[in-house]
Amino acid sequence: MFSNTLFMLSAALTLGGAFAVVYSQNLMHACIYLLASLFGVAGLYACIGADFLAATQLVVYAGGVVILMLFAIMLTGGTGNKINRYGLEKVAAMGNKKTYFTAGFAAVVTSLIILKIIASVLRAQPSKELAANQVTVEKLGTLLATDHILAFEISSVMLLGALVGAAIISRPRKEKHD
Amino acid sequence: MYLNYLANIARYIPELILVALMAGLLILETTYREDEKNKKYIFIGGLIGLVVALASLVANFSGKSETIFSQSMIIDPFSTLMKIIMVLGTIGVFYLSRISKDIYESLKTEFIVMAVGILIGGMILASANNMLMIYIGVETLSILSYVMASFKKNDERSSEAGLKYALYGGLSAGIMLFGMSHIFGVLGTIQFSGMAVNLLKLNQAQMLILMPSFILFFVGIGYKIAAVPFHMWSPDVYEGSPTPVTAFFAIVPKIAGISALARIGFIFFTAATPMRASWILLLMAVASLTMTVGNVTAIGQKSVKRMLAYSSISHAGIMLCGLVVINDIGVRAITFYGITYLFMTLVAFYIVSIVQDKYGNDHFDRFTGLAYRYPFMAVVMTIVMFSLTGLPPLAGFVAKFNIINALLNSHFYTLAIILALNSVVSAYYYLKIVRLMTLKQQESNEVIEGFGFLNQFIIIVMTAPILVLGVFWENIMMLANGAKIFFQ
Amino acid sequence: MINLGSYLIISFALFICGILVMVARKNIIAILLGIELILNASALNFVAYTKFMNNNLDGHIMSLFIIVTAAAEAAVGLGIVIRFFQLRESIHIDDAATLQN
Amino acid sequence: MHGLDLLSWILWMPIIGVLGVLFLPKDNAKAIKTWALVNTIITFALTLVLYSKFDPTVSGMQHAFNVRIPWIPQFHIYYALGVDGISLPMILLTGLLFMLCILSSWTQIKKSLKAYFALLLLLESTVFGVFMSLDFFLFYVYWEVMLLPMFFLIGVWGGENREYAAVKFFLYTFFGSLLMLVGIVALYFATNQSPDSFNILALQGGKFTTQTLSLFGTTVSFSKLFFIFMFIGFAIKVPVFPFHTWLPHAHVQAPTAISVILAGVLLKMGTYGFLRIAFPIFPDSAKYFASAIAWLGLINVIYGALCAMAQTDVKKLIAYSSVSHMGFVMLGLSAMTIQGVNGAVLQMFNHGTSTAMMFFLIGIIYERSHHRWIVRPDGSKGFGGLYTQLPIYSIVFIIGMFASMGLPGMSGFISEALIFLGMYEKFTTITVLALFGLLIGAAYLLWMFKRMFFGEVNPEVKEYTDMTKLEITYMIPLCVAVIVFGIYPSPILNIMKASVGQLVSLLATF
Amino acid sequence: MDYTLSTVAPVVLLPFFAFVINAFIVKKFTKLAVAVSTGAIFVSFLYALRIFLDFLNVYSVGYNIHKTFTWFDLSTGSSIFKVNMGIYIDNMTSVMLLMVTGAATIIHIFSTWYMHDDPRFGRFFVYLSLFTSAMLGLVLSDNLLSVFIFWELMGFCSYSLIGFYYEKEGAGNASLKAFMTTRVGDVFFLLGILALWSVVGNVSFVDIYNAIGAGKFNNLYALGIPLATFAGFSIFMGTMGKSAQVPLQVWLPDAMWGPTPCSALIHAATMVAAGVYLSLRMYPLMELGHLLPFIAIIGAITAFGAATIALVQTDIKAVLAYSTISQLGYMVIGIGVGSYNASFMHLITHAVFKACLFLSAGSVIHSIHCQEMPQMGGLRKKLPYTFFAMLLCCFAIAGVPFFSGFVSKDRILGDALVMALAHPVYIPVALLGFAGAFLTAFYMFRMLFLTFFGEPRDHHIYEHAHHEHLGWNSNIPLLILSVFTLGLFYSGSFTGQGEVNLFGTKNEWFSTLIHRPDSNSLHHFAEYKSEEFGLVDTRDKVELPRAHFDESHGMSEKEAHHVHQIHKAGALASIFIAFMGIFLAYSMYVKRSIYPGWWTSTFSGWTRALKNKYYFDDLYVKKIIQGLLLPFNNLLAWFDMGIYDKYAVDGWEAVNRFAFNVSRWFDNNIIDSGMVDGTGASVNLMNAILRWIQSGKIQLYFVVLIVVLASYIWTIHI
Repeated sequence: MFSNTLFMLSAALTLGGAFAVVYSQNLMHACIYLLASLFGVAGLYACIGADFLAATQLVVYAGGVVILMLFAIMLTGGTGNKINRYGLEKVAAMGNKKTYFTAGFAAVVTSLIILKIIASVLRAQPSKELAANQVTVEKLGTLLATDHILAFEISSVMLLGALVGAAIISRPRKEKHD
Repeated sequence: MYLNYLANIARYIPELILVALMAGLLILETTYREDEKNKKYIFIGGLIGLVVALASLVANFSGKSETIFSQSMIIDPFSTLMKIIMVLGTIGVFYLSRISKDIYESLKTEFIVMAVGILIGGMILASANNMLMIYIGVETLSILSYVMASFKKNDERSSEAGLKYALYGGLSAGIMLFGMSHIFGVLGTIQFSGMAVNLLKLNQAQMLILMPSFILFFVGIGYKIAAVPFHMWSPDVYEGSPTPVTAFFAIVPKIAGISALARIGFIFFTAATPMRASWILLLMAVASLTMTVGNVTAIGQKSVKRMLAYSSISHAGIMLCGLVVINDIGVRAITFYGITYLFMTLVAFYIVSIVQDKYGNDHFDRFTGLAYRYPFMAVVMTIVMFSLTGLPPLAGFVAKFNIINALLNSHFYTLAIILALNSVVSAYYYLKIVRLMTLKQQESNEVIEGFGFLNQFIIIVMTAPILVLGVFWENIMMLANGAKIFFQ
Repeated sequence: MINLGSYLIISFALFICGILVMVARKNIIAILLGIELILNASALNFVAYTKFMNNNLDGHIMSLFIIVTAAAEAAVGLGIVIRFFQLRESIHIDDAATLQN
Repeated sequence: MHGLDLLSWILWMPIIGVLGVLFLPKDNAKAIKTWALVNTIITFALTLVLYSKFDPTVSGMQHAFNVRIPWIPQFHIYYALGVDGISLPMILLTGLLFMLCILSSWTQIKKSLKAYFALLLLLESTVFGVFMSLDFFLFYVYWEVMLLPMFFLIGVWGGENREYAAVKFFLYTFFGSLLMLVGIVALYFATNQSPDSFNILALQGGKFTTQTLSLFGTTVSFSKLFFIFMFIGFAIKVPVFPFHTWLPHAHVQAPTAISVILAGVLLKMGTYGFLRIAFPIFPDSAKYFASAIAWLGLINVIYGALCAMAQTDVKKLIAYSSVSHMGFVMLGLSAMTIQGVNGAVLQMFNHGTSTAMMFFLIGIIYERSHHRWIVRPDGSKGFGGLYTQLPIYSIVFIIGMFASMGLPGMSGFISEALIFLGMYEKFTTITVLALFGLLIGAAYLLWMFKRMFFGEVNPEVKEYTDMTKLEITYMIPLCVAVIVFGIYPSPILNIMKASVGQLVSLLATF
Repeated sequence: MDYTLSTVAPVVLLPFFAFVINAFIVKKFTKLAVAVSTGAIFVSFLYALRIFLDFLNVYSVGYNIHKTFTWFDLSTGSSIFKVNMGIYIDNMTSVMLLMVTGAATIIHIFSTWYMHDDPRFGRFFVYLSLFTSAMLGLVLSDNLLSVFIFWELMGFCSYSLIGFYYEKEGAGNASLKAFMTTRVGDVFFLLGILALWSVVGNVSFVDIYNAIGAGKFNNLYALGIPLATFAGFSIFMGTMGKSAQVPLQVWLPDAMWGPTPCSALIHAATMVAAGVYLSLRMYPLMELGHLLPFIAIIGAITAFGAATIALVQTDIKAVLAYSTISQLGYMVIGIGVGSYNASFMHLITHAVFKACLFLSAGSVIHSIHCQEMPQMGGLRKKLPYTFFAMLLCCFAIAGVPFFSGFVSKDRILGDALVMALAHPVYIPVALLGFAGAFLTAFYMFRMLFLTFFGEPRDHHIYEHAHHEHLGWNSNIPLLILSVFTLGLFYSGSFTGQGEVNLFGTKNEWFSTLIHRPDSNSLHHFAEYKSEEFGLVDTRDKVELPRAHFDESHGMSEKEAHHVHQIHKAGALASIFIAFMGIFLAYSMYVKRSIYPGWWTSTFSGWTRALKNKYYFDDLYVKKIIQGLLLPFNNLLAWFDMGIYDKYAVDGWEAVNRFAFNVSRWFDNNIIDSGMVDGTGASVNLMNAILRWIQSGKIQLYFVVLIVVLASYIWTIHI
């Protein structure tokens, strides 16, 4: 019952957040809605026994990504002028009817793809007993340190690179032409 | 008992060297003052590291094929050879970045670090044996590439390139993951070996899920090798990025993507399942589109770099032709193609970069009359262009010949003809450069500083394989022949 | 209620929302939000399949790495956006269209 | 004999020349020229040695000269050279014309001499390669490599519109040869990659008559499909209508020596390809398409002649006349009788000499006039009264012109007569129509001659000097050739007849 | 006499060697070159004379020499193909040889005088030698292929000699016209050779006769036409070209641009006659192909038409040129009516008197440097020898009894009359023949009177004319030739009717020896043997039956009588006609009792047509060549480069560019404007352009990616 309730709540949060991200006209709000949606996903994880993942989701997204985005939004929207020196609006409008129409088209096409897959999946779904949820932390830990140790290592390379790269790119210092 | 996941770690030395190199270079860089010029030890260190990695790869080549890290990776001659190509390409780009003015002096060290990072990603991709490794490899390649693309920090175009790359890459990665997730759902594992086994047990309905999922999966790699229609980012990015970066993008990610795709094809589609036919159909469509669109669009370009970007798209298409035939001949052909492609691309980009540094842009007109100022360079560029066209006795021809060979061996006549016709189209724009260099009279007698003795020498040395491989390709062919794909 | 179908549909919805955001938005940061949605859709799939299909924890590992890379990608992507903003003083996607044929 | 054999000597001698030219100092024009000349003379002498050692009674390849050294054993690719009665005339022609071309370039080329002579010698080697190769792969390599020097020779040293012409030449040929490449590789697999897969001789004899393949879902005869591929590849070189339009451009823009080579030797590579490759390997399809080839040949003859008549640029006129004359070769080939095929091979040789003469002569006058208008675009005469002003030139021109026209007693006649004799019974209608090609052929040449040579001397023409000693020197061998082989063709016919006979009897069995 | 390489070959080879030697020495040693040429042809004449005498001595119908050698051999294995060349000498050949070498010798000698002041004196002889050797080669040929070869060589020489004065534009035009017009015939001739070769396997005369005799041509067709007709017609087209028969006659008048001696040799005596010679040789084929009526009609039209044109010509050489065409027409009539030996005889007689006429005209021209008859007159006193020679020739051509022209032409007309009475189709032939004979007499004497009689019309010219002195190379040749205009040399009698024998000439030797190889007599060719050419004569020297004159020509007595009667009537008619013509000319131009201007003004339309040569030149040059061929060529060339090359060939590049542009346009307009902007219907143009410039490219890429992906997934099924 609890899990059902959690699922319902999480699903609602996820979908609601996602839809809000789509239609919100304020970037800051959209970002917050995204956070909500991600929280919902974390709840969905929790419902099916992915406890560690749920936690990571909360930590990484809430603590990391969304905050980063908020920073970025603030960095880019900051100064009073709405118009830059090229006469362009600095912070773009979120979209208009036309773009939504195009997006809708794209979404319809995408759903054609995905529905095809999902329909087949559901048709071919084997009915089998679901195992009880277990604590996954230890297993995941073991897997990460054994079978997937390489991925673990390489992701560190990737993160290092991303770190350095992000630093290089966004360092506000103007480079001299040389 | 848990330690068997570390068994055979000795085969993993090249990548380890590179990881260590990356970290080491980062540390080394911190020892420099921020405004210090000519941080040559980083360059030298990077070079030494790459050469050592190359040496260990070569040592690896003849070893037996095996999986390491609980089947996460396969070390087989094919992947090793592809890695060798990537490392060679990186070495080449290192020197190019050193002499290029397109990268800020202060960022040259970072370039080297990033390049090593991307190289690691590419090497992972080349020998990935599960979906996770594929994903990590692609992401490592991509994320660091985004950085690299926007390396020219004061140039709007460069950052626009990075932006486009990042956005497009994000979507592609998402689509790929979505596909992967369904593949995982159906096959129940992310290990290729297990997947290949499970694949044969599937019923019709499950197959029905799998094929679209594979196509979605294909997007992720297809975008890395800039296969049409997932190529649209690439001309923009190639044009906007600094030239050494473009050269790097034209080599490492493409080779890595091709090798991953070759492995996927081998592992999943060797067996005569219904999926094999649709996979081949997919690849055929993509390959012919890639060749054609790449060539046709290249004709209209004004910027040589952008032209080379499109041309590299079409070459990716030709390599894809080698993947259509899922057999050893095809693999051999693309391996050989990779080797020649490496040298041709490097030389072309070296010359374009040097010319561009002189004039600030790389329009075709900048090459006018080059033959009268720098005959050697013009000859070299001509050789490269003709080799890219596929004219004997240059390596490009032998490479193309092998691809056609592979195609016809499996009776893909249509694709072979499309390839042949595309070569003609490509001849047109390759000839354009040759024409400008040799047939037009020179406009000026300006000295291009980049064509110093050392640079000319290095360029000529890099051209030598194009000539040699065109005539004495027996040994390299044997090498490529030995580079078989291994899977368990 | 907690079954594969509902999870797949949720992930499907997330994916579609991601696409909608990516195509409809004119703000570059908003587009990055779309990417997060799409990645989450995939991650959710992995977890769901682990639970309902095969109980293979590799799916969780995949999800984990998706979260990690999403973070890295967001970091780099935002860095580029900020750099772009510094140069161009705009985060309108239409301003990032100077590179074309 | 260990080391290099005679054929390899001939093949590689120009390459030695290339290296020599590259090492000679750039400023020493005379040394470069002399070296190139000496080199080509040696090469020509070697071809004469080959001729003297040739055994005309052997119908196939001359075993005494065969070379077969593994090149890429993995693919069964060999460095295989050989010579038979069909290739020997072409080899002789090549050796001769290149020697004369060096002489003709002596004063005419002033820009980048070093590169010019290096490329010319490289071209010579590749042409030899095409005529000698017995390995399909090697053949293809030479066939394509030939494009490189040609591209530059036209493109750098050509006329005002040279780039367009060079690119066009390149792309046209490249298109055809890629189709050929597909054919070559297909043959490789059709023979199951046996050790003889690239062996031109082993592929011959109609081994692919029954094989089929599916293309776009329909079943196609292997032999027919790849015959068409090869046909297009070679036809572009010939050039057969409708693949001919590169030729006027290339000829008009190319410098004299290159026009000579182009018309004299390179066009023959196409028909040589038919004789050596397309016909013997796919004899059944060759038979099947014989009448189509004949019709194309007829179109070539008539169309080329009619187009030639309309030209006001004399070089273009001769270029179109080449189209017309090569049409006769195609007609002879399509006949597939000993008269016809012998006539075709002889015509290849004779056209090589006569058209070379014409191009040399045009080059000579161009050096003086710097234009080639018969009638200028404004309607005035470009020349006029050359006969009065340049008597020696005119006489040589008459010889060349009538040889080209096929006047009896000149070389062109015998070959054309043989071609007609060979094809009359098979294609009566085509023969009747093709005969009018002779008529038009005479018309455009004589009309051109009349407009250029007769009448009062143009004021401009008054300043022209007659042929120099050098020019006379390199015209003499050709004059002798067109007359001697017109009266006594046996030296050429004897060496080719056995090989041609073999080919014809092969074709006759299908 | 032994026929070996050393006794026959010099006939051809001497002039040829003279040509070769002269070609190299002519520039430095002009005099020597002239001497070499003339000497060579003279020696050649002696050889020919020897051959002729041998034949006359043997005096047998069946006597022939046929020697062959292999020119080249393409046989390999089972397939045999060989081209043989050789000589074939029979009575006809020997006569021809004598005529050609004789005429050539005389003309060479004359030329040494006539061309002496020409700057290209030596070169003229070079061409002349080449021409002579070609003509002799043609005569000696044993097969059609070598006939063709020499035929074309003569064409070349003719071309060169017509264009001898190459400074003149007209000479260039004329030579081009001459070569091209004859080339039309030549092409057909070659076609005929091909057709015959396909049946016979080679084209030697003897084998062709044998094949005809053996009926090999039965039931063979080429392009739906009986093969014999096809081949015969083709070969006759060759004759029409070379012998200037309608409608290919246009070149011969223009050929007068050449020096007069060359007109005498080439365009009167030998080359143009070679056409007739060819048709005579191929007579059995013509007969088999049922071509004789056609040939006769062509000949008649030519004979009459050319004669009418000659009426209005004022140029002395033009009159002679048209008279040549007309006379050639008579020879062709002769072939057409089966008058084989008369036709051949006319060939010979015509050669002699026409050569003489041309040389006389040359003498006149050389003397007064003018060719226009209206400016002459009264030259009789200044040029007595020339006048004498020309008078004899005019008698001959007009058909005055006792002269050679009468003998030969009369027989042709007689045979035409015979045929006309038998087959109505020949009636116009006979009528036109007689009418032509009348005109011939008229215009020849018109020419003679205008030139030599009356008062000098242009005194300036007259004053400057040189007085003629007897010279070995100026007028002796004319006189020699004029002697041979007497009929007795040919018929063995004065009248040509075989009644009087003189000087030991064989009774009617011409008619006895020259026999029509008609279908009845073909069988004996099967016995003809050919030998290998060599230095020794390996021939089986059989005693041949000596021929005897058969007055009935193999016909029954009744038939012969009938024919004889008709011949007699014809002869009387033609004598009458000839004198009528001469009388008319006399009264018009000497007595001036009839005013020629009346005729021209009364028949002004006709006169205009005649002056314009029946508009043939206009038709060919203006209508066909300039009106049809050249525009068509230009169109074709324009199509080739302007359309085909530009669009179809270079078009692929355009297609590529187009594809490139379409894809770009598609990106920019359809997807962007169309789908993004197009939804807002009220977007104004300015806005559209702005948006077009600032298009959200990357999102466009997304859409494309998704759409393509979907299409892949929905099309690629498993």
